[in-house]
Amino acid sequence: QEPEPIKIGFISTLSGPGSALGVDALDGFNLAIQHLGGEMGGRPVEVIVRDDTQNPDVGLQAAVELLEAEKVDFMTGIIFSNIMLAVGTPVFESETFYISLNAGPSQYAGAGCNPFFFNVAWQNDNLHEAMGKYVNDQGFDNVFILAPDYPAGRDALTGFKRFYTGNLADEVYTAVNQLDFAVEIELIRAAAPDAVFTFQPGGSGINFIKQYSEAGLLAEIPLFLPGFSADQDVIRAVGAPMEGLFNSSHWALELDNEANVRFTSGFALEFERTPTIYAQQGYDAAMLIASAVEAVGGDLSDKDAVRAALEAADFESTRGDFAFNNNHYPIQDYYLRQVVRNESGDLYNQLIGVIFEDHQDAYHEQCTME
Amino acid sequence: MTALLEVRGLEAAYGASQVLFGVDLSIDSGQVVGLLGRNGMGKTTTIRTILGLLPARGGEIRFCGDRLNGKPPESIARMGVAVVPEGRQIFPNLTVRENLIAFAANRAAVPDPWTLDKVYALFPPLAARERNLGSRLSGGEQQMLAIGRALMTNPQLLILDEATEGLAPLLREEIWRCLSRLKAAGQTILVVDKYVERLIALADAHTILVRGQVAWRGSSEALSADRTLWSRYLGV
Amino acid sequence: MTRAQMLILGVITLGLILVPVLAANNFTIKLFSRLLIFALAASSLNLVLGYGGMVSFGHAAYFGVGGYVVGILTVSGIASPFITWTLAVLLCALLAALIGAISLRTRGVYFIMITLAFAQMLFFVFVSLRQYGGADGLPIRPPDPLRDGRTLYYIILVTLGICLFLLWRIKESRFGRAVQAIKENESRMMALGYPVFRYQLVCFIIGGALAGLAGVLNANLNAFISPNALAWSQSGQFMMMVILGGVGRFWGGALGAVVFILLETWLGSLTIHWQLGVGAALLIIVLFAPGGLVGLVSSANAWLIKRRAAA
Amino acid sequence: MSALLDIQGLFKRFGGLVATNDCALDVRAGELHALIGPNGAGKTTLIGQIAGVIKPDSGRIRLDGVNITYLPPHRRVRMGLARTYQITNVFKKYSVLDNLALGVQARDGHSFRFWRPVRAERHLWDQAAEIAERVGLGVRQDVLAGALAHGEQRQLEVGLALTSRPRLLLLDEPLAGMGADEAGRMVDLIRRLRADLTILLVEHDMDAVFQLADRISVLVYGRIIASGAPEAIRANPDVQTAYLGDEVRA
Amino acid sequence: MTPTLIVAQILNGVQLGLMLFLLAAGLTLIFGIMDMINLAHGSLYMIGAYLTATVTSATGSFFLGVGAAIIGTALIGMALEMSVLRQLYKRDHLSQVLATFGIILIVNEIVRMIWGAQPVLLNAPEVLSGPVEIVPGFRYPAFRLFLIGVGIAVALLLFFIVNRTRVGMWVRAGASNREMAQAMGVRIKLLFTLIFGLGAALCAVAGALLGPILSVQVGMGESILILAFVVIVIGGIGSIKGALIGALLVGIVDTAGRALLPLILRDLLGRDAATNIGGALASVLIYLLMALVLFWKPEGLFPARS
Ligand SMILES: Nc1ncnc2c1ncn2[C@@H]1O[C@H](COP(=O)(O)OP(=O)(O)OP(=O)(O)O)[C@@H](O)[C@H]1O
Ligand SMILES: Nc1ncnc2c1ncn2[C@@H]1O[C@H](COP(=O)(O)OP(=O)(O)OP(=O)(O)O)[C@@H](O)[C@H]1O
Ligand SMILES: [Mg+2]
Ligand SMILES: [Mg+2]
Repeated sequence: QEPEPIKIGFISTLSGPGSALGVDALDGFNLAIQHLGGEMGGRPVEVIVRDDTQNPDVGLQAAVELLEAEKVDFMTGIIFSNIMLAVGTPVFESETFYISLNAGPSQYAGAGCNPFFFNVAWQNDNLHEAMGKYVNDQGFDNVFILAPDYPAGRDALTGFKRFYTGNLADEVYTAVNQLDFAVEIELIRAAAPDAVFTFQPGGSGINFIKQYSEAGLLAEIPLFLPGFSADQDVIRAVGAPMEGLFNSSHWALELDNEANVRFTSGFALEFERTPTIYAQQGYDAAMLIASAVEAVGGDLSDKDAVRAALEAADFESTRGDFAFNNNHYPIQDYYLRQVVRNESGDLYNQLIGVIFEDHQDAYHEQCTME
Repeated sequence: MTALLEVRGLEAAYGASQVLFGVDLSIDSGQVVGLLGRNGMGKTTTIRTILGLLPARGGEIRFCGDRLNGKPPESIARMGVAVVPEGRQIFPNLTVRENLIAFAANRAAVPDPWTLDKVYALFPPLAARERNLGSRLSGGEQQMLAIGRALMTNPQLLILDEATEGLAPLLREEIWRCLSRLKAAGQTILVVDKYVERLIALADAHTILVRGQVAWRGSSEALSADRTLWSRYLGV
Repeated sequence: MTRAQMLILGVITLGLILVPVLAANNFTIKLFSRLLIFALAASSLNLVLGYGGMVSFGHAAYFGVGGYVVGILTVSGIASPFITWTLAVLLCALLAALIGAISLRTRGVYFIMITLAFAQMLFFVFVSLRQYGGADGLPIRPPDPLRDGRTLYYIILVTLGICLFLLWRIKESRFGRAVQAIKENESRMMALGYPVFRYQLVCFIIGGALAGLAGVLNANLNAFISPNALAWSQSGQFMMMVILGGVGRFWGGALGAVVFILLETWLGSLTIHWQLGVGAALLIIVLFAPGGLVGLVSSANAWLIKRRAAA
Repeated sequence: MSALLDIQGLFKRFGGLVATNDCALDVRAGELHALIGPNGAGKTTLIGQIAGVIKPDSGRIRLDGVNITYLPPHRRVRMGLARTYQITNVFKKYSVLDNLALGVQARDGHSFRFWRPVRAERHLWDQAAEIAERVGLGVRQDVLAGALAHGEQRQLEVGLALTSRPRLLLLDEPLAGMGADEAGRMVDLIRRLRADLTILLVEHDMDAVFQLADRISVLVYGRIIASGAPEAIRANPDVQTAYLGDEVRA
Repeated sequence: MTPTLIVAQILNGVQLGLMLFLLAAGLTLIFGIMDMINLAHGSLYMIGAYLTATVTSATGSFFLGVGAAIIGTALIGMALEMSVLRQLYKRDHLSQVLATFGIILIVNEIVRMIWGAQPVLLNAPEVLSGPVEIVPGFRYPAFRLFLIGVGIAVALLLFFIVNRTRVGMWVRAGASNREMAQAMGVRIKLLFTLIFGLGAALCAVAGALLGPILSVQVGMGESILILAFVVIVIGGIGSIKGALIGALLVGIVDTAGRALLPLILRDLLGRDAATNIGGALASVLIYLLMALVLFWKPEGLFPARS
C-alpha cells in the first residue's frame, strides 16, 4: 500500500510583475523534488501550489486554505517579506514548519524569531552588508546610496551602512515600485560620488540599471548591487549594460561542489536557462526538507524531532557549507560576483572572491526562541 | 416622371409593438409631398424606416430604383437622402461651422450647390454664432442649424420632420419661403409639419397617416377643399 | 418579496447558520467569513454606486481605514471591540463626509478619479506609517473571543444580516427613493426642490461607514492589515464584484462578491493561468448578461414563469 | 395687483454674447404672463436665471418681495417657484405615479427618512394620483413615463411642476412638438391651471399665446422691448418687425 | 542646485510628461470621443512593447521593431474592436470597465504564455543608447531627447487630425450621436475601427519608446494606465490639448516633487524627518494635484464638451 504523501504548501508570487522570481523558485523547488525521485523518507511528495499575486491578503487566504483544508506538513515559497509577515501568524499558530526560500525579514531574525520558522536563503540585510563591506574595503569614501521607501529598502541601506564607514554623498528613498529614475540619476550626477549602491527589487531594479547606463554614468561612477538586483533574471532583461557590474551573493554559479553541479546542469537541461538565486534557494529548500524527513524516517508527528533534524541542516547545499544560527537563519559565506561574458558571449555572474566568511546576521543575539 | 422614392406596404415595429401596417408612399423627382397625421400616427417612424435607422419588417423601399431595405443608414445617406430630424439632433460637441461643413458634399453634382455662405445668408444667426458649440445654441438656432446641415449635403431627397417646431413666427415664415424656393429649384422634398395651410401652399401631394396606415392621399387642392379631412384626421 | 423569494432567503440563511456546524475544517469557516465580509463591503458600494449612481473608485479607503483603526488601537493596547469598532465606523463616516463633500462637486469620470485620488493619498499615508508596519502591514492580535473562528463567523453573519436589512429599508424609504431618482435624473430632482448634494453626501457617508465596518471585520478575521486593503486594485475589485453581481440590484453586491471570490479561489487551485479564466468569465458576463448575475437570475426566472404559463 | 415676480437690471453674458441685457420684467400675482421673442433672444436663459440654474452676472430677481437672486434652485422651489423644461425632462424609467410621488415627497420636506417604506405612505400616492388626474393622466398612472406619447410627457412635465404647489409656474414652450389636438388639450390644461396659479409662459405658438395671456412681454436681444395687453402687443410695430411678422398681422 | 541640474530635471519632467501623453492621447481619443472607457488600453501598450522587443531581437533593428509593433498593435487593436469592444459602445461605463478589465486579465495571461513570466530584453538602439552633450558640460540621455521629439511630433499630428480635419469632426459627431452621424452619411463602424487602430498605434509607440527605459514585462500597462487616466482627467476628457497640458503638468510636478521636496523638507525638518516623510509626500503629489485641479475645475482644465 502506498504511504501517505508528504504535503508541502508552496505559496509564491506567480502572476504579476514580481512573478519572475516566484516562477524561478518554483522551478528550482520542483527540480529538487525530481532529483529526489519524487519522495522523501520513503513517502511520496505532493506540492500544492498557490499564487499570492504579490498581495498579502491573497497570500493569507491561500495559507489558511493550505493549513486548514489541506493540512500541509511544510510550507514554503514566499518571495516577499510583507507577504511573509502576513502569512507567518497563522502558520506558526498551527505549528506548521515554514521553510523560507527567500523572504528573510528582520522581525523573524531577532526577538520575533520562531521555532517553526527556518530561513534557507539569508537574512534581508546580509547581501547589503556584504556589499557595504566590499565597498568600504575598496576604499570608496563618498558613496551615494538609494533604496525604495519601504521596510526592506530601509533595512537594505541600514545593512549597507553597518559595514560601510565612509562618507555618504546622499541617502535617497524612492517610491515603492518606481519605474523611472531620471530624477534620482540627475541627483547622482550632480552629487558626483565615487560609487553608488542601490537596492531596487524586481522591475525597478531592471529599470534603474538601464537608465543609469543610458545616462552615461555606468562608465563613470561604479554601481554596486546586492545579488538579487543583478541576477540572471535582471541580466536577461537589461542585457549589455550589465557587463562589469559588481554584486554580492551567498551563492555563485561556479561554486564547485557536487550538489551545485547537479543543480546547475540539471536546471539548464530542464528549463533551458541559467538559474537565478531564487531557483537555487528553491532547490536548497526542498533538499533541507528532504533531509529532515529522512532523519525522522518519514514520521512527522514528533515536531521537536523534526525541528532538531531541520536545525542540523544535514543536507548537501548547493553553496557548500551551510549551518543554521540560533535564530534559524543561515551562517554562511558571502561572495563577490561580477557580470561578465562567458566563452559563448553570454552574460553571467562570475565568482570573484569571498567577502564574508561564516557571516551571521545582526539580530540573532536578540533571539530567544520562545 | 419617374418616382424618386417608392414605398410599398411598409411595416415597421419597435420591439414587439408594430407601428406601421403597410404604408405606401411615392415621391416623384422634383415633387414636394406632405406627410400628415396626428401625434403618434407613425410619421417619424416612416421616415426612420426610409432612412434605414429602423429595419423594415415588411414591404419595400426603393430609391432611384434601388432597393433600400437592409441597407445601413450611411449608405442610404450617401445615395442622396438627407434629414432634418425630429428634435434637431445637433452635434453638441461640434461648432456651428463644423456641424455644417463636416458632412458637406455634392454627390449628385448639383450645378449650384449649397455652400457655407449660402446657408449663412439664409440663417444669419448661424453666421453670428459660427464658433459656438452646437450645445450652446438656443432651440431655434439649433433648428436652423439642422436644416442648414441637411442642405449642405445637397441631397436628392430632403426630408423634414417638424422642421418649424420651436421657431419664432418670423423665422417660421422664412423657412416656408425657403422651402418654396428649394422647390422652385427642383428639390424633391418630403415634409412633416403641423401647419396644414402652409403645407398645402407648398406641397403638390399629401399623404395622411392614421395608426400606421394610409388614411387618405391626394393633391393639395383636394385637401384644401375638404375641411372634414382636417378635423377627422388632423384634429384641426 | 414574493413567497418563493422568502423561501429561498430562508433556506440560504439557515444554511449560513449551519456552516460552522457542517464545516469540515476551519478553512471552510474562514472562507465563508470572508465571503460574508466582502458581501457587506460590496453591498455598501452598491448603495453608493448602484443606487446613488456615484461611481466611487476609492471605496477600499474606508475598508482599509476601518481595519487600520482596529489594528492601531489594538497594538496601542485598546482592544475592546466596542471601542475599536465604534471608533472605526465613526472615523470612516467622517472620512467619507470629507471626501464626499469635495468629490461630489464633480461628476462622471471626474468623480471616479477624484475618489481614487483620495484613496491613493491615504494609501501612501499608511505606506509611510513605519511604526505601524508601513508597506509590510501590521499583524493584529484580536481580543480573545474573536480569535475563535466560529464565534467570529457568527458575529460577521449577524452584522451582515443587520446591515442588509438596514440597506433594504433604506432602499425602500423616502431617502432611498430620492437617491435613486437623483441617479436617474439629477437636474429634474434639483428642479423639484431636492437638495441633491446633501442626499448624495449622506448616501456616500452611509456607504463609507458600512465599508469601514466590513474592514473592521476583515482585520479581525485576518489578524492582519496592510496598505493593500486600501490599494486601488482593492477598490477595483469591489467595483468588479458589484458590476458582476448587478449594479443597483439589491442582492447584486452580495452575489457578485461571493461568485467573484469563489471563482478566484476555484480557478486559482486549478492552474497558475487562472486569471485567464476570471477574465473570460467577466467578459462573458458583460456581453451576455447586461444586468449582472442578479439580472441573469431574474430573467431566467421570468422565462421559466412564462414557459410554465405557456405549458 | 402686486408683482409676484419682479426682475430688475438683470445681465447675463456668455463670453462675448449678452444673453440677458438689462432685463426688467414684472409678473403680477394671478396673471398669465407670456414671454415671446425671436429664437435666441434669451428666453430660456431668463427662465434659467429665475429658476436658479443659471447665475446672473448682475441684477436682481424678487419673488413676492424677497430677493432670490442668489438662492439655490431647491430653495426657490420651496418658496413656490416651479418650472417645466423646453426639452422634456421626466424620470423616463419611472411610472407616471412614481414621477409625481417624487414631486410630492419633495414638497413634504421630510425626505431624510431612512426607515419607513415609501409604499406605506398613503398620502403621497393619493396626492400623486390627484395631480395625475388634474393634468389629464388619470388613466395612464401606471405607464412608464418613457413610454408615454410626447404630448402626455409634456402633461406629466406640468404635473411634476405642480407637485410643489407652486405660486408661480414657469412654462418653457409647453406646446413644442404637439399636433393640433394635443396642443388643444394642453391649452385647456393651462387655462384650468391659471385659475389658481400665476404663470409665466414662453411659447412660439401665437394662437395659444393670444388665447391665454393676460399680458405679454417681448424679449429681443436679451431686453424687454414691449410689455402690455395682447392687443397692444399685436399692434406694436416694433414687435411686428422684430418677431411676429405677417403671421399675426394677417 | 546648479543650473544644469535644474535644466536636466525640467527636461526629465517634460520627457515624463510626453511619455504619458503618448498613452493619454490614445486614451482620450477613445474615451473622450468615443465615450468608451477602455482599460485594455494598457494591454495594447504592453503588446506594443513586446512586439517591439521580439522584432528588434529578431532583426537586430530597433526601428524595424517599432514599425512592426505599430502595425501589429494597430491590427490587434482593430481586431479587438471589431470582435468585442464594438458591442460595448452602447453600454454604460461600468460594463465597459468590467469587460475591458476582463480583457486585461486575458491578455496578460496570453502574453505570459507566449513570452514567459520574466521580463524580456529591449534596449535603446545603439545610436541613441548613450548621453549626448547638449552644451559643453551638460549631458542628457540621447534616447530621452528622442522621446521628447517624438512626443511633440505626435501631439502636433493629433491636434491637426482631431481639430482640423473632417475625419476628426466625424469622430466627434459619431461619439455624441451615433445614429445621427450615420444618417448624415458617416461610415461610423469603419471610422471607429480606424480610430481604435490609431489609438492602438499610439500605444505601440509608447510601448516601444518606454520599453527601453522601463522594462518589458507582464502587467507593465496597469500602473501607467492609472497615471494616464490622471492625466486626461486633469486635462479634461476628450481634449488632446488637455491631455498634453495635463501630461506635462503631471510630469513636471512629479519630477519637481522628487527632486525638490526632499531638499526643502531637509531644510525645514532636518535630514531624518525629511527622509521619513519625503517619499510618501512625493508619491501623493500628483494625486493632490488632481484633487486640487478638480476642486477648482470639476471638469478638468480643458473640457471638450459640457
Ligand atoms: N422608440 C420607441 N419605442 C417604442 N414605441 C415608440 C418609439 N418611438 C415611437 N413609438 C411609438 O410609435 C408610434 C408612432 O410614433 P411616431 O413617432 O412615428 O409618430 P409621429 O406620427 O411622428 O408622431 P409626432 O407627431 O408626435 O411626432 C407612437 O405610438 C409611439 O408611441
Ligand atoms: N451656455 C451657453 N454658452 C454660450 N451661449 C449660450 C449658452 N446658452 C445660451 N447661449 C446663447 O444665448 C442666446 C440665448 O439663448 P436662449 O436659449 O435663452 O434663447 P431662447 O430665447 O430660449 O431661444 P429659443 O426660442 O430658440 O429657444 C442664444 O444666442 C444662445 O446661443
Ligand atoms: Mg414625429
Ligand atoms: Mg428657448
